[in-house]
Amino acid sequence: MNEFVQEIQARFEVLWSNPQRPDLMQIGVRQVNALPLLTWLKSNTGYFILNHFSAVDWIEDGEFQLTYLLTDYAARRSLMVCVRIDRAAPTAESVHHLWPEAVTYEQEMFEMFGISFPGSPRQGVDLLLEGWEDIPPMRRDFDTAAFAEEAFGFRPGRTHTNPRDRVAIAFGQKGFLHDH
Amino acid sequence: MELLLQILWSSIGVLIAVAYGLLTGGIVRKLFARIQGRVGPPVYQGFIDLGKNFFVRDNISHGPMFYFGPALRTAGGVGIFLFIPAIVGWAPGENFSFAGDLLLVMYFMFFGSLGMALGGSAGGHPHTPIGAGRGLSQMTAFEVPFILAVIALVADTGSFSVHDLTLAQAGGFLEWNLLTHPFAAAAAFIAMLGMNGYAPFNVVGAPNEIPVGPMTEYQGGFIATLGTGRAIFAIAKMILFMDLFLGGATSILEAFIKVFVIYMWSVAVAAVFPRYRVDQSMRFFLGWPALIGVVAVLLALF
Amino acid sequence: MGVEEKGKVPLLPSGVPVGSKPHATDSTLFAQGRPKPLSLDESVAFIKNWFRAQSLNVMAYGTGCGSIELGPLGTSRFDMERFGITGGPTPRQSSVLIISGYLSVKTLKRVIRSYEQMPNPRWVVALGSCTINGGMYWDSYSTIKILDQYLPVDVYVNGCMPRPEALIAGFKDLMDMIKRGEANGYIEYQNNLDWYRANQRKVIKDWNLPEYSW
Amino acid sequence: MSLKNALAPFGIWARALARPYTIPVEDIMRAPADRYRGWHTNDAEACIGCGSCSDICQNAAIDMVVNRDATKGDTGLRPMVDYGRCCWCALCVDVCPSGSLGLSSEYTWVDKDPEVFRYVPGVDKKPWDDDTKGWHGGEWDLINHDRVPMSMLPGETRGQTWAEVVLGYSEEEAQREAARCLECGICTAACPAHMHIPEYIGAIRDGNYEQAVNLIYETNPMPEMCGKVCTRRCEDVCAHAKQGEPVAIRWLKRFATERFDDLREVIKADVAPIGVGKRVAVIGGGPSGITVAYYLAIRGFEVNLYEALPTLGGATFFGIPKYRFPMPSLEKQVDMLRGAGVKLHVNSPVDAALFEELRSTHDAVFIGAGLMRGKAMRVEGEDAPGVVNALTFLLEHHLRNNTDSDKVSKEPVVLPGMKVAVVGGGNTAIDAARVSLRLGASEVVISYRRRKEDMPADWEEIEDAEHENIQIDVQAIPLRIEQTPDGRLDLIWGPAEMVADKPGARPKPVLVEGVENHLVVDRIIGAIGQGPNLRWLSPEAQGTIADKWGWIKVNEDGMTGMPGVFAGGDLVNETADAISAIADGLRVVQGIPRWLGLQ
Repeated sequence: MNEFVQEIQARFEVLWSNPQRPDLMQIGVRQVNALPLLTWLKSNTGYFILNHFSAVDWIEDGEFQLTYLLTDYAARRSLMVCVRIDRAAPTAESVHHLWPEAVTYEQEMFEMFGISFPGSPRQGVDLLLEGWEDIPPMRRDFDTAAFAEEAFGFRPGRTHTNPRDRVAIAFGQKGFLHDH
Repeated sequence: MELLLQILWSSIGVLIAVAYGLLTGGIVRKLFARIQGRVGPPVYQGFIDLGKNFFVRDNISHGPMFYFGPALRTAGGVGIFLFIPAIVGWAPGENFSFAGDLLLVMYFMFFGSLGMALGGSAGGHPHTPIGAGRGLSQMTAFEVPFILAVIALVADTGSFSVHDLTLAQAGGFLEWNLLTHPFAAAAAFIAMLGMNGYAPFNVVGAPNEIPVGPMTEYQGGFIATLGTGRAIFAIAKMILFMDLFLGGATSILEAFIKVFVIYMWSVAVAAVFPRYRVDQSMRFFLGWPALIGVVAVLLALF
Repeated sequence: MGVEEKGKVPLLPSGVPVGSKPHATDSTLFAQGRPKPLSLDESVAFIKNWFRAQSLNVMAYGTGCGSIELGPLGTSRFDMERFGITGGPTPRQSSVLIISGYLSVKTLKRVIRSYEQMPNPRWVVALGSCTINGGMYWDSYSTIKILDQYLPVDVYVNGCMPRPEALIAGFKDLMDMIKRGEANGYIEYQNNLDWYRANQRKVIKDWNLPEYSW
Repeated sequence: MSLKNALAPFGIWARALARPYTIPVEDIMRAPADRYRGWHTNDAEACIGCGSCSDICQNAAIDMVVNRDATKGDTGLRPMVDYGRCCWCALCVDVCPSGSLGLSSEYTWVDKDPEVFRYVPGVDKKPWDDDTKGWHGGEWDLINHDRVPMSMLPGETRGQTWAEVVLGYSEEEAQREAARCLECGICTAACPAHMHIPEYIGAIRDGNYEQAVNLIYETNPMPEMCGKVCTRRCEDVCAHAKQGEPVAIRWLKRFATERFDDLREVIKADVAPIGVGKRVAVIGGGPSGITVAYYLAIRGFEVNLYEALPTLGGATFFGIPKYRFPMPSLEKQVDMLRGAGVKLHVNSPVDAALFEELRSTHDAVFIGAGLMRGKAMRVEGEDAPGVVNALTFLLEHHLRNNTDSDKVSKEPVVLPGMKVAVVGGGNTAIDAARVSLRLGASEVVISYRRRKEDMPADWEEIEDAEHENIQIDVQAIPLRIEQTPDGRLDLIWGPAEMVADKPGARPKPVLVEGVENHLVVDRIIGAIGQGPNLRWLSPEAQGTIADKWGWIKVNEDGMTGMPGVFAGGDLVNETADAISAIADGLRVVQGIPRWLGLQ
């Protein structure tokens, strides 16, 4: 796999590469190089199957990572192309012209992460969340449990007592180093 | 007075036919279940289903045309029953058989399906035209061998009256058209498989692909009416076949037995064969069965 | 949260509140030493309910993982047809709607539409924990937690998922309730339609169902 | 299509006559597999309400609801399962430390009311409560029952050294042990001082040692002492103790405090200086006195502490051998007092006159004088030379070795090569025996009236003693002591048999008449208990604050019958351990400001 990364490096800038398994290589490229690289992979190499296409929310870095999983079935090897995009204005180039099946992935990512792919045919059409009004739910700053409680509510009538609190109250646990 | 009496007898006949149809349907469900290794519903389940459908509170209508489906279907069944002799030579069972009744009955057979297509389409459900289209296509196909068989019989006997056709077989079972006109019988009995709508020709109401085809929008009382119609339609068809090929019946018991046996032919096939697509079934009916029908006609003519 | 209490007590067509048993289980009847004969209305209702209970058509709509437990019911081993239970191919011809587990908001929309297309009397059987209080999906953003806020549930079958045997027990209970005239969720739904509608509209943001779809 | 192919399918009609596969209606509720996971069962008596089930539940299906009064070892809570959430994964069963929770094999529950699918297993009676099938755990557990072993000096070498026997946890070991904690807090009920145990263990687990010692100091000014020699009732009730080894709470506390050489920089007190201008005298520098002095001093009180011995620590100084609690550890805690501004008066025994003076010059006086009188064995010949009391022996030994005090005898009580017998079964007896061994005794025998399992000493102490080749004679009742002609002592004892006179009570040793055994030794050390000694007070004062045996009675604030005089420690409570004394001190720390009207 390393030779293949060298081959890519000769044409495009590879930021980092990380062999995950003997048959799975992960590389990172700049966003400007992503579409040319994918086009080149699709047309000139065996990696012309788009197996999976998804996003990761790196909220700490302020970035989304788009991961294209391409597979060379003849060689039984896969290549993961990772592209970091800005989280504040997440826009990436659509690859639906290369792989028609990418449309569903792009539609889903728009809905779940808010990443837009200008030109993608079903962009903005609801796939799973009809009439969603909150921030996209797969973003990590979306609090699922709080949303569920607020939007749907739970069946009332449940009470929970923390065992520690109960013991502390029953036996009068105090602290003497601080005034409470 | 005699007419009024005949109407009374025939009405009772219709009721008996409905009941017998429902019972036969229950037996068939039981048999299918047993073949599948199940216990199956009780044989009277058909009556319960009918009652339950009558006791559904809401009946949603889609305009006047919507009523035509169940009405025509039932009318078709009742019509067939009324215009052929159920029991030959016994006045209460003779019904209203007349000289050209075979033609009328053939028309009534189309009647029900046509009504379903019209009424069901009024419901506006997209599955309805699909189902209706399939039903009518298949029907045109199986009508070919059936009509050829009927033509053969008519050509041989020289009468369009079912009553006459039945009487012509009166001399014991060796005189039955089943044996004397084997090609016509074969064509007709194969056509019957399509007529009854059991497998392998049940794609019309295919519940898995297109929920119940033409009947998608029908519910409650409509379904109950349809069920009544289907019950009498099935029995009436069997009576027609009995009259045409098995020499009719001279007593109620004989009629019951013969109808049941003829019905079982369709069930026997249905229980063991998978389903044809509608194009396959059309190709099937227009193939060997039609050819057998042609042979039957040729044999009758020459 | 914030769902207001149901307003009025739903009534049966005869004016009897839902939940009160219309026939001879009332203790006052036995105080006279022998059961009171049923009135004509009650007799008719009893006959109707008996027919309804003995012939249930289950709507073929698997909403969640629990529909995998519905399959075995039709097989030789469990054979639900012997109880008069068959599949209902279309909502128009179905009388029982099974909510088989979690229900996403998107599915809820379709379920409401299907439920309202079913002719009365119609019944809802809820399978699994998810329908009671969210179950495994209690913190999911896309599934409802309390089914009876959106649809009137007649019978809950608990489990995750309930086995087919439990489902049969649920059907038996439903049939008994129908025969006793207690399975009146559909009447409750009609009488409290505004309440149900408000709850449904609260979670279905792009409400585009017809206001009257039966 | 051949004719055979067309006709062969009809053979299936033979099935119409065969028996159906369908389960008959009456058998439809089949028994499931033996380990099918159905509704919960719980042995409500064995359950301790620790809430582990509630914590692990991924669906938030389990609530802990109040079911009974909280006791030591039971929070009084019981799990309530919401079957609107449960998915029968049985994590709750696999994690249950008491092993009380289980899943029955019942699986059918149908109801029209959604509110009923919620109950407290074992409390709300259900038909499946006694179902032995289902999943009841036991084949594997998600909790780790084994504590991280503590490294120690090997038994055969430590008899020759005064070095600390227990070596302490490494950081990795401590975090691993701390991670075992279930954080249920049951231990805090059993701890007399109700320390913040789960909190500081959590801080240790997270590597936040500074926070850990601060949490410890909330209720304990002598944590290093407690970390080494506490009687640790917390560990007896630890949820882990039900089926495995309790969390090593004591060793973890020791680990946290040993991380810091000087705690004065680390402990951050934040209390209102309510006591500025008020003076408090503390008599006795033991655990209770140190507690009162420290916590009042950080509240701005002017505290004068009077200690008769040359160094503070009380019983923890003279009673506990230094191989268990070394002097530097004690010094560290005393430094904290100095840092808090306590005025220490060592070598200052209080007599009746000074007591009266303290009462008049201070706003409050605290007596934490401890039990300074060893009980007599009450056997004939007890006053023979060579028979000593353990308390005297240990005090003399510690003063000689750890201070420059001149109140010591010319030579040690136990000399190298002597054979020593210790009478008694408590921690003091073990201490006396092990100290004797380290002083060079050739042979040490502990003689105890009851069985080994009845010994009040810690089982760890007993084991350690045995590892050091100390012989333990059990069921031996001393009859008399005689002097042999060659100047040695003959301890004559009779064997005892254990008689259970009433059910539930521990059996009593009853002497087997007619048998006399001889144990010829050089020294006999009696260690059968301690008693109060208030003779330094005036008789009137004694009569006011104490009963006729010298035990002091106090109210809920820790105040004695004499206004302004508070008391605590071993004089007040009968448990006679350091942590109880600290708890007494804490009571007085609240009681004095309340009595002075400072709150």
